Amino acid sequence: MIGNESLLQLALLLPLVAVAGIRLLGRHENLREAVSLLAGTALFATVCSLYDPVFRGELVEIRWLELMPGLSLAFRAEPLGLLFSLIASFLWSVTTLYAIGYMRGHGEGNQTRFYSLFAVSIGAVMGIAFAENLFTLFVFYEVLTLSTYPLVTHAGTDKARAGGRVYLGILLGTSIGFFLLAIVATWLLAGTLSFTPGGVFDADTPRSLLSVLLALYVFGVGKAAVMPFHRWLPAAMVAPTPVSALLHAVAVVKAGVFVLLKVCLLIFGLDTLGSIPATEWLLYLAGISVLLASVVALRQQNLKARLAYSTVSQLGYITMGALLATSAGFSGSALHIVMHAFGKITLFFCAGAILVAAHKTEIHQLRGIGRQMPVTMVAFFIASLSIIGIPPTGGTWSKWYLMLGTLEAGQWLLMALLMGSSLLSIAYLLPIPLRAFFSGNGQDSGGPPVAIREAPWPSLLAIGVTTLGCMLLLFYPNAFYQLIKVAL
Amino acid sequence: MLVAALYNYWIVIALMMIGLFVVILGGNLVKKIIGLNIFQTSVFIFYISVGKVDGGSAPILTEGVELYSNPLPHVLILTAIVVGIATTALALALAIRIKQAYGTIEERDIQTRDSQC
Amino acid sequence: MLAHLPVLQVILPLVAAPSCLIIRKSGLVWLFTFLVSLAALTVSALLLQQVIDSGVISYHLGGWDAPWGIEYRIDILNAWVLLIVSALGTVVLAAAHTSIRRELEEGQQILFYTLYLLCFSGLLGIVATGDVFNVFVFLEISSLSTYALIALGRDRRALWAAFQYLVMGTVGATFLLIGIGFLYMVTGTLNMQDLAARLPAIGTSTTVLAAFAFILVGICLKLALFPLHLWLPNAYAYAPSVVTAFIAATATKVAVYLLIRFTVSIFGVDFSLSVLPLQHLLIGLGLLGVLTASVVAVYQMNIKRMFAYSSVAQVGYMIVGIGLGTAAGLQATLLHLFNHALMKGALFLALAGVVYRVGSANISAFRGLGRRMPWTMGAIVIGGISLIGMPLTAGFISKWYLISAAVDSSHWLVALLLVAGSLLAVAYVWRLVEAAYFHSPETPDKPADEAPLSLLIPTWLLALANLYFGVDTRLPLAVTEMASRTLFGGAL
Amino acid sequence: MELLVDIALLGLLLVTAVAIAWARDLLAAVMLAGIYGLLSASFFMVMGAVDVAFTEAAVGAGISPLLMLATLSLTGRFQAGTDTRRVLFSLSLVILVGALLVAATLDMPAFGSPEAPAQQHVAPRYITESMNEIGIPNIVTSVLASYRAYDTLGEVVVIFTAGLGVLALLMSLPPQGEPVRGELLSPMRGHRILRVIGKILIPPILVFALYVQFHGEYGPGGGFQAGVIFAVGFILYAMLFGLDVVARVVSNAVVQVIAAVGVLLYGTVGLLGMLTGNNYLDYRDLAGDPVTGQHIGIIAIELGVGITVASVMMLVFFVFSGQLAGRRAG
Repeated sequence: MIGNESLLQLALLLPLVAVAGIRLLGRHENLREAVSLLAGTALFATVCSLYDPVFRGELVEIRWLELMPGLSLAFRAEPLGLLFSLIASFLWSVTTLYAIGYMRGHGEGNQTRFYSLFAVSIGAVMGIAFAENLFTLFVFYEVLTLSTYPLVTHAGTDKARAGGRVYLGILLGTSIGFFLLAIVATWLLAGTLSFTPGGVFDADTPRSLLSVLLALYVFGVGKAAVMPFHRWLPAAMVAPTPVSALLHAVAVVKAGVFVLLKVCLLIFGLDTLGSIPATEWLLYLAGISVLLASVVALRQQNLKARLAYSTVSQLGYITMGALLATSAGFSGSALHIVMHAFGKITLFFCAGAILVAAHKTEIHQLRGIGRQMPVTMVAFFIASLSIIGIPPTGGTWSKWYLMLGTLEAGQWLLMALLMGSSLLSIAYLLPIPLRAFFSGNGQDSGGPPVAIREAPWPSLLAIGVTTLGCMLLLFYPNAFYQLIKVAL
Repeated sequence: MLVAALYNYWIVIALMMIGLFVVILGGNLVKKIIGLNIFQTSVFIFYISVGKVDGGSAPILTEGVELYSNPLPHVLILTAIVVGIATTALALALAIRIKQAYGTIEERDIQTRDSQC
Repeated sequence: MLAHLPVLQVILPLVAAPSCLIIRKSGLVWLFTFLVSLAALTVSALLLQQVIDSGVISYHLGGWDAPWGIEYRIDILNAWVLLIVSALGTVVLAAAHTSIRRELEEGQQILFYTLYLLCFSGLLGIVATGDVFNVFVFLEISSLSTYALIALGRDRRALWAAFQYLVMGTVGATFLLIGIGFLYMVTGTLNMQDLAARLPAIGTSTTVLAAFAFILVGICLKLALFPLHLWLPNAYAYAPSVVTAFIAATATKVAVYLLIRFTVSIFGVDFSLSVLPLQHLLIGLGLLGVLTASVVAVYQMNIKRMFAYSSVAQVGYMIVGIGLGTAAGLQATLLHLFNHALMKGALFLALAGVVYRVGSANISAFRGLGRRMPWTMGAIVIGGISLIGMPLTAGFISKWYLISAAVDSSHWLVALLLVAGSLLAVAYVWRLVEAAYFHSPETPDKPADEAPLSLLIPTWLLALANLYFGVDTRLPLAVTEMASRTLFGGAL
Repeated sequence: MELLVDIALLGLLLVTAVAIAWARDLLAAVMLAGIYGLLSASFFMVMGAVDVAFTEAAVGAGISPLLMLATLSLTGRFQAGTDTRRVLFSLSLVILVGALLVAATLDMPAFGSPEAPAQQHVAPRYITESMNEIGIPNIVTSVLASYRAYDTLGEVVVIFTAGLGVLALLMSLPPQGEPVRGELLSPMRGHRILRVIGKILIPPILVFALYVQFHGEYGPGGGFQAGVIFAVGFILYAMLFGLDVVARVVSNAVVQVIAAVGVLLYGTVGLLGMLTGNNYLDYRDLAGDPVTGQHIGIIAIELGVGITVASVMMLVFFVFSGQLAGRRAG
């Protein structure tokens, strides 16, 4: 039997081992991808076996090194982090499976670099999830930015480079500009950076200062894509689809909102958070972010761009839930991390499948495609439901708790806003699968119809798994819900 | 009274500023170097003035003389003079090389020639 | 022998320099200079150890007591700077042989090493001494040799850059001389300790103020503090590659040291930062330097020039740290002194490798270089990341301390602007990374063509030092903390 | 009387400086700079700074104009005009600095006052004690070669550095392959009278150099001045009889080595101090009693200074005139 500490070590080091393996076996495609898959599965298993001890509230903590007095690289397995790492590691394996089909089907170059950076990113996500203090978190946050940057510019075209520049500029800019500053200020105010239940600040810390600090955090964590710092997310869509799917639907963006949740809960504490004047303003900002992004999404004709803006909007929900400073709102937020992850990754998988199989990227090209690619489009439909938040999908739960949260906090306006944006999400998501099935062939150009088949089987399998996940989460949200309860 | 007490210093300042003016004004590099020389030499004059003691004789010990000029500034300036000539020699060597490389030692021409390439 | 360490530190390279002319074989001369600088490095390490163990060391040259003779006075501050200078000087020298053989003619090589040693000992002499006039003398040794070294660059613009530097540097040194003269006039002494003891009694006479102003301007000219930096970019850009690496890693550091020595130790914090509006001036100019130079750096086509502007910006950081006027700020400056030497050393040595292989430091030459010279570019990326101040690199540590010092003394705006400077660093570093990794080379299919090992090893030594000192910070933190505490404790 | 001479000399200096700033003809400017050097030497003389006066005369009125003239013959005699904006800018900057300086003088001790701090603190010891401690009458030499001998070592290194710098800059040009005809190197070779006078003058010059070298302890003079005079002897010889003739006696490489030996001599004497168990440059134990030790040390290091200065001066001059020759041959 391995000790819990060793499990935590393993969770952090496995991705690195995978990187080494992938690099070594770079020449042999099959072996290389087998290593990726194997590492993914092993990582998921490792994280799963941490569930019990964390649930029982055992202290699982490791320290790597101390940089300067009080500033150390240290990790602790706690419920919120576990929740995040569970999803990320599970979806990593699934995405690897998907990527095998996609990358081969699409004939991408530099695949070894792709897979190894993919593993580095997941390693960084593990670091973020299990960080014991803000400093460690910041380190891995930056590692994640830097390691995903080459993935965004993977194609090496001018467009990809331009996208990469925006990506890096905003993410590094906000993190160094605001996040780091906020961390330094926290350090000076509280004398510690460790995540502490109930928050680290004294009761007599000036609220105005905390207001500034909170704003710095909300804007500094650019990965949470709160407007106006959301531009990087659509820009990142130049990346290959598996990257968009895993990183920009799950790992990177969820890292952002996860950081916000963690800061709200364990740096400020929900009670303190509720008493900060700026919280109200930031709440409305998040609300506006939700609404505006939905409207923008509606106007996008490129499928991936629409999904990207939808992500911006959904991230707004999560930010809002955390800032509500109520337990229901917080639970909703945390649950939405899970639900949205499954839903959005499915949607991206589908978009990638369409690209690989039919070479289509624009929405208007998708009319009637349901007949050639039924599995993909059914999956698209179910995932859309989950994003919108209607049964039979898991998204129902998170939306429910978020609504409850606005009610608890007495924010009627926000509640209305949530409902309005849900309607908008119906409008921008559902027509896509519906038209795919129920309208005529979009190829009215008169050329000879191209034979379109489903995507390669590994990709299809992956789509199936995540779609199933979306539905199963309706019935079994408990594992996650209990974890959130422990966190609170 | 004030004027008599500080006359030396003021002249020295005027000399310094003339030297500095020639340096900043630029133009011909050799002229610049001459300006630098004036500037430095005027600082030497300043130091030696500081070391002057009314009625003091040259700091070479002689029977029956009690009052000497301050020898320390003299020592410092001996060193500074050497530094000055060293700088001048190097600067002139540079000017020669610049003439060979650019064909001119007028500051403006050099700059235009640099911006062309 | 241990009792003579302070003077050996300077004398070893100083006496070794003329010996080079007698050896007359360039390979041998290189080996000789390298061994000498290694010895100097050992001496500086021993000195630091000695100072930590037993406090300030005072060494009376010629056996004459302090205000009458010249004193070498090593406290923790100059022991630290001595270590930085000798370490970087040694590492760069290790790399010099290969690069110099390509960039200079046979006859010039021996002169190069001689001048290098002279410059090296000049810099060490400035730091070690406790006598203000002796500072001037050694400043001139280092300056004259630097002018000549810069002028050895192959591009004709090196000559013009050297000349401009010579004029600016000489004016600066003469300003320093005027300031020293004023100080001597009102105190009758040249010894730093003695000056520090006698100045408070004189108070704020205009002569003292003018002395301060002239010394400050003189040092800032050497320091390339914005807006007195105009000589620096060309000098860095067109000097032989190793010379750039050497002076970028050491010369400005020594100037920063002088600034600290004069403002904090000699004039005293009270006088320098409280009586005068110097605090605002230093912070203002420092920030201005950080921002403008970084912006200009973004638009440079020549990468050596780009990093030269970045050096001007980084000097700004150090000046802001001094300007904050707190022990924490000073500590940040001292940390950055060390860390910046590591970064710029690594970066410019890596550039030397690029120039060696590709023959140019223009951004277009970097296209696709990530594949052609993976190790060299790897070192540049590490150095660049450290320059930006990413965690786990040395640059982060100094940024962290600087920002916390700013926030701690409630200079929020300063903190924000410092951070903005970092962002600009992202912009210019990333331009390079993008060119190297995400542009295809102009002549594709060129096989990997790494810089020679003799260049690569020192480069990576410094790159790894950037990582190492980003993680294990005990030594720099302990030393800088002790230094800033004693400086402020002694002055207040 | 002394004051009047002082005022007059300063006035002349001012006039000369203005004339230099005004001159378009660089040859005139260089000549004026020579006069400026001579005037300041005279001023130093009046101030009782005999050693400084001696040095300034050799440098400011001798070596420095000589090198400038050599440069001018390579770079051209006239300068171009300057633009007005630059004049205004420079003028305002200079006035600013000047105003600061004038303000600084207001709190200064009066000129010549024996009560000034500079005269009170460190210097008196040199005057009262140097006879006992060092044992030589020229206080300047005592301070220069013993109390502050380390500065002087620095000074020697500075001049050595400059020599090497000049060499590094100019040695590679012109291509050293083709021999240059002798008369091109000696513009005065044709003047028989000059050559005869030169032949008569040069030996006394060299002897005088030796006198200055070893007399520095008693009167004005010392290694630096001696080195310059010695070099002037050789330079004169080169001008009269050709560089190639001199080069036959001492080649460039040999001069380099000699320059290095001078610095090494100085440095080694310092190290000897350490071997006798004292600090660097402490000569007191070089002989039986401290005063004799000081004496030996000072003679040795002054010799080092003289050797280096003489050889660097020669080196610089040879390199400069090598350029001239190269240009004329080409």
